[in-house]
Amino acid sequence: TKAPSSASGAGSTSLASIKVALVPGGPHPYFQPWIQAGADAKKDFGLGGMTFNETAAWDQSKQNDVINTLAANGYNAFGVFGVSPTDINTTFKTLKSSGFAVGSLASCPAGATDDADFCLSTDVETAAYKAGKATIEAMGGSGVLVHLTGNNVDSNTQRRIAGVKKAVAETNGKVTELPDVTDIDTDLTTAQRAVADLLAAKGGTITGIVSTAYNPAVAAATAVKQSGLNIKLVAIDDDPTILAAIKDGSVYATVAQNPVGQAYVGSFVLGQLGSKKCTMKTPGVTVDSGSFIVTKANVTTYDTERQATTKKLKSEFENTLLNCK
Amino acid sequence: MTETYALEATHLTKSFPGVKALDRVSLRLKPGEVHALLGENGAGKSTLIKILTGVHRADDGTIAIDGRDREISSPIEAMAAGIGVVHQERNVVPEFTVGENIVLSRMPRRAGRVDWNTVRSEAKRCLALLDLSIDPDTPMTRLSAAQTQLVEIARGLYTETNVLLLDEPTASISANEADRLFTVVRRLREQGKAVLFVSHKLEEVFAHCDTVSVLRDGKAVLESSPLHSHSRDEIVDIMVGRALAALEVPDRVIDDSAPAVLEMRGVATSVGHHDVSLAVRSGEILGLYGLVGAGRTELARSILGLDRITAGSLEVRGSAVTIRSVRQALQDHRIGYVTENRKEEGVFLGQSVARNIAVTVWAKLERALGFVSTKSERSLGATFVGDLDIRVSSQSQLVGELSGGNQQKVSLAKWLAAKTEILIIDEPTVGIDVRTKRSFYDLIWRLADEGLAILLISSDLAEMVTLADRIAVMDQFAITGELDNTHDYDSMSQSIIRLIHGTQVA
Amino acid sequence: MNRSAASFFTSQNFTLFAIVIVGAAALGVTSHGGFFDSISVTTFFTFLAVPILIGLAQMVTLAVGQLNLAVGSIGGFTSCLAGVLISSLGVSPWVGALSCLVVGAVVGLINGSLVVFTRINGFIVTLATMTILLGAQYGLVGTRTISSTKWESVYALGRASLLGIPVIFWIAIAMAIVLRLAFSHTVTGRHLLASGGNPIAAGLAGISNDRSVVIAHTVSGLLCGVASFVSLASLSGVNQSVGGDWLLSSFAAPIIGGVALTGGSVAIFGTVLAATIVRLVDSARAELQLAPSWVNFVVGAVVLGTVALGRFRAVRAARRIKQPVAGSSVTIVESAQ
Amino acid sequence: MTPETQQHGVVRRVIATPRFFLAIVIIALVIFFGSVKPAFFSGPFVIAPLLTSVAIFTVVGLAQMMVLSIGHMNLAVGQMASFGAMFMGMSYDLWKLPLLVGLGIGLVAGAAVGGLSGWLVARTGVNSFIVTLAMSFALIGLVPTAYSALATGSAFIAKPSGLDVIGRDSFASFCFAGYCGPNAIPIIVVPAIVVMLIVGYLYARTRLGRELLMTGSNVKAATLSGIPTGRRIVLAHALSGLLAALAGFFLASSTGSFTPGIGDEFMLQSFVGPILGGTLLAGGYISVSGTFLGIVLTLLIRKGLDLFGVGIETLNVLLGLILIIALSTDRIRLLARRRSVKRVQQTDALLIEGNPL
Ligand SMILES: Nc1ncnc2c1ncn2[C@@H]1O[C@H](COP(=O)(O)OP(=O)(O)OP(=O)(O)O)[C@@H](O)[C@H]1O
Ligand SMILES: Nc1ncnc2c1ncn2[C@@H]1O[C@H](COP(=O)(O)OP(=O)(O)OP(=O)(O)O)[C@@H](O)[C@H]1O
Ligand SMILES: [Mg+2]
Ligand SMILES: [Mg+2]
Repeated sequence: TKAPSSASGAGSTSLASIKVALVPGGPHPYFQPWIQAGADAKKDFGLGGMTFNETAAWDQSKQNDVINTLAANGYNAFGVFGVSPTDINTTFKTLKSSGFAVGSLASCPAGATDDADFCLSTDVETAAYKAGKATIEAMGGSGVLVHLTGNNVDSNTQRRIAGVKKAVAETNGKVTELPDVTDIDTDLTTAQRAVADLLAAKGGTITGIVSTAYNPAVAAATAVKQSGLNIKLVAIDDDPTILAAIKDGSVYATVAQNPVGQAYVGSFVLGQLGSKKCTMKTPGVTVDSGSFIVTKANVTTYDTERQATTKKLKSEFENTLLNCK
Repeated sequence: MTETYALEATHLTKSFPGVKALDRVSLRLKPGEVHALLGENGAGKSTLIKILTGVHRADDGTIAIDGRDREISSPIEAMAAGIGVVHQERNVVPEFTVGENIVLSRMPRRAGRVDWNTVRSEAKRCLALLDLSIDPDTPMTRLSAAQTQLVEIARGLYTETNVLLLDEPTASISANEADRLFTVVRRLREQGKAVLFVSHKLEEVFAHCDTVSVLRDGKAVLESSPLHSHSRDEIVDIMVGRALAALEVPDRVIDDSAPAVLEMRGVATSVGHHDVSLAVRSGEILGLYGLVGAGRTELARSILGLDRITAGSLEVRGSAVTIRSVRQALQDHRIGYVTENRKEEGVFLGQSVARNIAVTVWAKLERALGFVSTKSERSLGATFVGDLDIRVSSQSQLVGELSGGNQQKVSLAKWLAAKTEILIIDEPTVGIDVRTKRSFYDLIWRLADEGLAILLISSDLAEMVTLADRIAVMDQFAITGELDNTHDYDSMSQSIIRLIHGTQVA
Repeated sequence: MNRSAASFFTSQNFTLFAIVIVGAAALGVTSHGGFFDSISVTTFFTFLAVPILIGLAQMVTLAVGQLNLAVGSIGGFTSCLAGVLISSLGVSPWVGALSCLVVGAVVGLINGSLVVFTRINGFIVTLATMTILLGAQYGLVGTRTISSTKWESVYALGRASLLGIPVIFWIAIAMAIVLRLAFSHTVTGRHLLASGGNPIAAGLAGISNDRSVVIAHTVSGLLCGVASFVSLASLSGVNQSVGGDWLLSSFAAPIIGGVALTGGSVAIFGTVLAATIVRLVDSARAELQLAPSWVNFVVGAVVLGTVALGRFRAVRAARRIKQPVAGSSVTIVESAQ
Repeated sequence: MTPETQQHGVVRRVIATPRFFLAIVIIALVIFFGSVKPAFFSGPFVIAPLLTSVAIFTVVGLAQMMVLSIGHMNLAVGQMASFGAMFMGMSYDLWKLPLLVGLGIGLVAGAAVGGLSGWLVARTGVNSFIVTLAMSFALIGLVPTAYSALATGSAFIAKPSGLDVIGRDSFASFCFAGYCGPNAIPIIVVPAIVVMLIVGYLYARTRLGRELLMTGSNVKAATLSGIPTGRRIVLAHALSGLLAALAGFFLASSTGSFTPGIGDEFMLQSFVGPILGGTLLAGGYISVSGTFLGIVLTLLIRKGLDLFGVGIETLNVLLGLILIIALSTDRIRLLARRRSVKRVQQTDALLIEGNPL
C-alpha cells in the first residue's frame, strides 16, 4: 500500500497510479451498473485500480468512514454519491485538501456550491418533470395524478416533487394532483401497503401515478395491474422488474437514468484529474448525465440512445470542460 | 439388622464460591417421625433441603430412599422419589390461579390437554387438608402474604410423598394457621411418613418434633438424636457452639410524664384503618401486636406518607404534621422505618455495605458540587459495623453476600446513621436465629435507653412480651386495646388474645 | 373453561374492541361507505395478516420474559431465501414458500439455544442474530427484487379469498386460535407462562426454563416464517427491504394488546385487536391523505395511552379489593425487564 | 488479611473486570490490524476518523448508561439526539445564535424529551422500554415533519463559527512555536473526554450518582431509604436525553449539517458499548471506562473489517458473530469470578436467562 500523500506530488503522474473508488450511498439497484462500468473504465483508460464499495448503508458518517478507509488503502480518486446532500460538501472538502480528485456522481450537493471537482448526475428535477409529462401524456392530458416518492427530508426528493409539480402546473388545471405520498420507499411492504390503501381509498378518482422511488414503483406496478383500474403508471429507473412491467403493459413508461455513463465517464474524468493531466475549467461544474423516457415502443432500444449520450458526455468533458496539458 | 430409612443422606458436601455450605453432613429420617433440623442462619439447612430436592447438586455424598441409592439431580426426580417440599422462599407464579400454582409440578392432563376440572378438585383437596376454603380459581395476586405461604404448604401436600421437607413454613404465618399445618403433620406421622421440619421457633419444634439434627457452619453437630432427651438450652448451646447466657431483661425506667414524640389521634387511612390512637415517648418501646394481616405494616406506611391519612391527626413532637414521603419523614421529622421485607425493601443486595449504611446520610455528607467523599462514607460505615457487630469481610463487601441477620443489621444501621429519633421496626427477627435475635434484643433496648422512641411491630408474641414497655393490640385495622407490659408471658398472652378475640371470631 | 372465557372479555379487550368498532365506523362515514366496499375490505385484511403474525411472534417471546429483536430480519431472510430457492435453484414454489416456516423455526431455535447456552441476555442475542440475518439477506438478493411471477401459484393464494376476506388473513387468525388453545390448554403452554411469570417457581416445580425459552424462540421464529410466507404470497416480489418495518410494529401490537414485558402473560385477542387498530390508523392516513409520519405519531400516542390507562386501572382495581399488590404504592416504577 | 494478599486481591480484581479483558482484546486487535495492514496507522484517514467515531459513540453509550444505571432503557436515544440536534440547527440557521447558545438550547431540548419519558415512567409506572419505544415512535413522526416545515432542503446547514473546529479539525491545526499537534487526534476527543470525566465523577463521587445507582439497585428500598426515586428517574432520563443531544451535536459537527437522520444509527451501539463494558442491564452497576472500551472495541472491529474491504453483507454477519462470541467469553470469564456471581444471578433472575437454579 502506498502512502496517500504521494498522490499529491507535483507534476503529472501516469494513469496507472490512479486508483478510483466508486462509493454509492448504500445498497440500491440503481448503482449496480457502476460495477461493470467502473471495470470497463479501468480497462479502457488504463487506470491503476478500481473499486466499488456500498457498505455505507445510507448513513453519512458510515459513508465518510468508508471513504476514509479507502483513502488509507491507497485510493486517490473518488466518485461519490453523497448520502446526505447537505453534508457531502464537507466530505469533499476533506478529500480535496488531501489532493484527491473528487467527483460527485448521480447526485449533487445541496445548495449552490459544489466542493467536488465536478458533479455528473441526472438532473433530478428534470427527470421527474419528464416523468410527470409522460404520465400526463398517458392520461390523455387530463385527470388526477398522484406522486409516490421516497424520504421526504431528502433534498433530492424535494427536487423530484418540484419537477412533477412543474409538469402538472403546465396543464393549466386540467390535471390535478393529490397530496404527494412520501416516505414509502423504506421497504417493499410499506410501499405496497401504502399503494394498496391509496387505491382502495382513491382508486376511483386517480387516473395517473408517477413514482420517483424504487419500492413504490415495484409495488404500484403490480397493484395497478391487479386492481384492474385504468390508471397510467410511470416509474423511474430501469430495474429488470420495471422493464418487465413495461413490456407487459402494466407500466406505461419509466424514466431511465444513466448510471453507466456516470460511472464510466466519471472514472475517466477522475483519472484525468488525478493524474494532473487536466484540470477543470470551472471547478464544481454540474453536468446532466441524461434521462430517457422508456415506453413499450423503445424498451428494447433505449439503451443505444443512452450509450450515445455517454459518448457525447465523454467528448463534452474532453473538449469543453477539461483543461488539459 | 439395619433399619430402613425413609430417607438417608450420607456425607453430603456442597461448596459455593467462597463458602463450604455443607461439609460431610448425614441425615436419616425414619418413617413415622417428625425430625427437626436446627441451626443458626447460614448453617446450611436450606442448602441441605435443596440438595435433597434436586435444586442443587451435592459435590459429594449419596442419597438413599427406602434403602435404595437414588440419583436426585432435578426437582422432577425428587418428586418421582416421593419427596415433597415446601421451600423457605415463597415461589409462586403470580399470573396463575391458586389451583394451578398448587398443581404446577404435575399438571393433570387428559388427551394431551390440561384437565382444568381435576386441577380444581385436586387443589381443593390440598387446601382442605389445611382447613382452607380459598377458591382454587382465585388469582394468586389476591392473596395476602400469609395466605400465599399457606398455598405453598398446600402445594407441598399435592403429590403423594413419603418424605415431606418443610423449610421454615411457619416463619410468616400466625400461630392459628401454623396449628393447621401441625395437624396435617401429625396425620402424616400416623400414616408412617417422614417429615423434616426447619424452624427458628423453638417452641414449635419442642411441641411437634420427635428427633433433632443440628447443623453448625455446614457441619452436623448433632445427628438424629431424640429431641426430648435434650433441654431447650442444651439445643441452643449446640446450635451456637458455646453456652449462651440466659436472656436478661433489663430493668427499664420510663418517664411517664415525658411528652409523646409520636402520637396518632383517631387516625383513619386510605387503606382502611380507623380509630387508631397511640403515643410513643422518647426512650420508650411501644409494641404493636396483631395477627398477620391486622394492618400494622400498613399503619407504619401511613405514618411515612406511603399511604394517605384521611382523618384524625398525626403529631410529631407535639405539632400536627402531614408527611408525604419517606424522605420528608426522615429529613423533617427524624422518623426511620426498618421494613419487615428486608431483601426487597430494606437493603441493596448488589451494593457495598458502606453504601447501604450511608444511603440515608449522603445529603449530610454532601459538599460542593454534590461531592461525597468515600472516606467520610467509610468512616461512618465503620462506626456502625463496629457498633452493631456486623460481620463483614470489608466495607466494600456486597450486602447480598451477608447472612440474613447481618443484612437485617445493615437495614437498621442506615437509620441509626441518619440519627433518627423515632424508629419504627417491623418484624425485626423473622427468620433470624436465636443468637442473632438476642443481640437484636440487646440492641433495641440500648437504642431505647439512648433516647429513641421505638414503635415495634412483631407477630412473635414471646418477643413482644420480652421487648416492649407497653403493647398496643391491633385487629382488623383498628386498635383494640393497650396494655402495660408486665413481662409475664402467660398473663400477657391471655390479655392480648382476649383483645384480639374481642372483635374477631377466630 | 370459564376462567379463560372471562379473561377473553376483560375490560382491556373490551376497550380495544370498542376502538376498532368506532374507528371502522368513523372511517366508513368519512369515506362515504367506500371503506366497506370489497376492494377496501380486501386491502384492509390483506395487510393485516403480517402485523398480526409478527405481533404474535413477539408476544410468544414476551410470554417467557424474552424479546425477539430479530422478527423483521427472520422474516426478511426467510422470504429472500425462499425467493432465491424458487427463482435460482428451481425449487417448486410451494416447497420454497413453505421452507420459510422451517427456516424461521430453525433460526428461532438457534436464538433460543444461544440464549440458553451462552446465558447472554436475549436482547443482545437477538440483536446479534438480527445483524447477521440482515447481512445474509443482503448476501442472498443484493439489490435486486425477485418478482412474484416466479411463484404464481403461491401468489394466487395471496389474492384468494374466503367469505369475502383474504385467505392469508384467515391464516393469521388460524395461528392466533392455535396459539390461544396452546397457551390455555396445553401443558407446554402453561409451562411457558409459568417460566415467564416466575422462573424460580417454575424451576422448583420441575419445569425447565431453558426448554421454555427455546420453545418460545422457536415458535416465535416459526410465526415469523409464517409471516414471511404470507409476504411471499401477497407482495409483488421480495428484496432486501422486506421485513424492514416489522420490528416496531411487532412490539406495538402485543403491548397495546395488554401483554406484560415482564413475562407470564399472553393476550392473543388483544394482540389481534391492537394490530387491527394500527391498521385502521394506516387506512385512515390514506383516506385523509396525511403524511405517513402521522402514523408513527398516532401509534406512539396510542401505545402510551393504553399502557398508562391500563396501569391506572390496575392500581385502582388493586385499591378496590383493598389488597395491596406486592407493595404497590412503594413501587413507583417497575424496573425495566 | 495481610497487606500482601490484599494487594494480590486488588490485582486479581482488576484483571477480572470486563475492562481489562476489553483492553487486552483491543491491544491485540490494534497490533494485528497494524501489522497486516500498515495503512491502519494512517493518521488522517484511519486513526482520526476512528477517534471521532469513538468520541461520538462514547457519548451515545454514556447516554444509554445513564438510564441503565437505574435499570431502565432508552430506546429513543437516536430520536432524542435528532430532536436535540434539530433545536441546535434551528438556533444556528433560523435564529443565528452563536455556537454555545445554540448548543445549550439543543441540550435543554434533549433533556426535556428525556425528562418527559422519565416523568411518564415514574408517574405511570409503565416499563421504560415501552415508554421510550413510544417516545421514539412519536419523535420519528415529529422531527422530519418539523424539518420539512422549517428547513429549506430539509437540513439546517448554517454553521456558526467554531462548529467545524469541533467536528473536523485535528490538533494539527493548533500550532505553537512552529510545532503542530498530531493530525491523528481530532479536537472532538477533548469534549468527549470532558464528558466522560464528568459522568465518571457523577457516579463515583457525588450523592446524585450514588442515589441513581441505589435506585437502579432496588427502587423500593431506595424509596424507603428516603431517596426521591421519582425525581431520580426523571433525572436519569433527562441526562440520557441531554447526552444523546450532545452526541447528535458531535455527529452533526463532524458530518456537516443538522439533518433528521442524525441518531438513526445510535440505538444498537448505545447498548453494545455499556454492556460489553460490564454495565448491568438490571441496574445498579455502571462503568464509564468500560463503556468507552466497549465502544472502542466495536468501532475498531468495524474499521478493521472496512480496511480489509469486507462487503456489507459479510460485515454485518461478522459484527453479529463477534458480538455473540465477545459476550459469551465475557460471560464465561464473569462466571469464574466470585464477586460477580451474585451480580450475574441477580441479572439472571430478572432476565430469565434459562434455568435460574
Ligand atoms: N446459591 C448460593 N450461592 C452462594 N452461596 C450460597 C447459596 N445458597 C446458600 N449459600 C450460602 O451457603 C450457606 C448456607 O446457606 P443456607 O441457606 O443453607 O442457610 P440456612 O441454614 O438455611 O439459613 P437460614 O436459617 O437463614 O435459612 C450460607 O453461607 C449461604 O450464604
Ligand atoms: N398478595 C400479596 N403479595 C405480596 N405481598 C403482599 C400481598 N398481600 C399483602 N402483601 C404485603 O405483605 C405484607 C404483609 O402483609 P400482611 O397482610 O401479611 O400483614 P400486614 O397487615 O401488612 O402487616 P402485619 O402483618 O405487620 O400486621 C404487607 O406489606 C403487604 O403489603
Ligand atoms: Mg434457610
Ligand atoms: Mg407486616
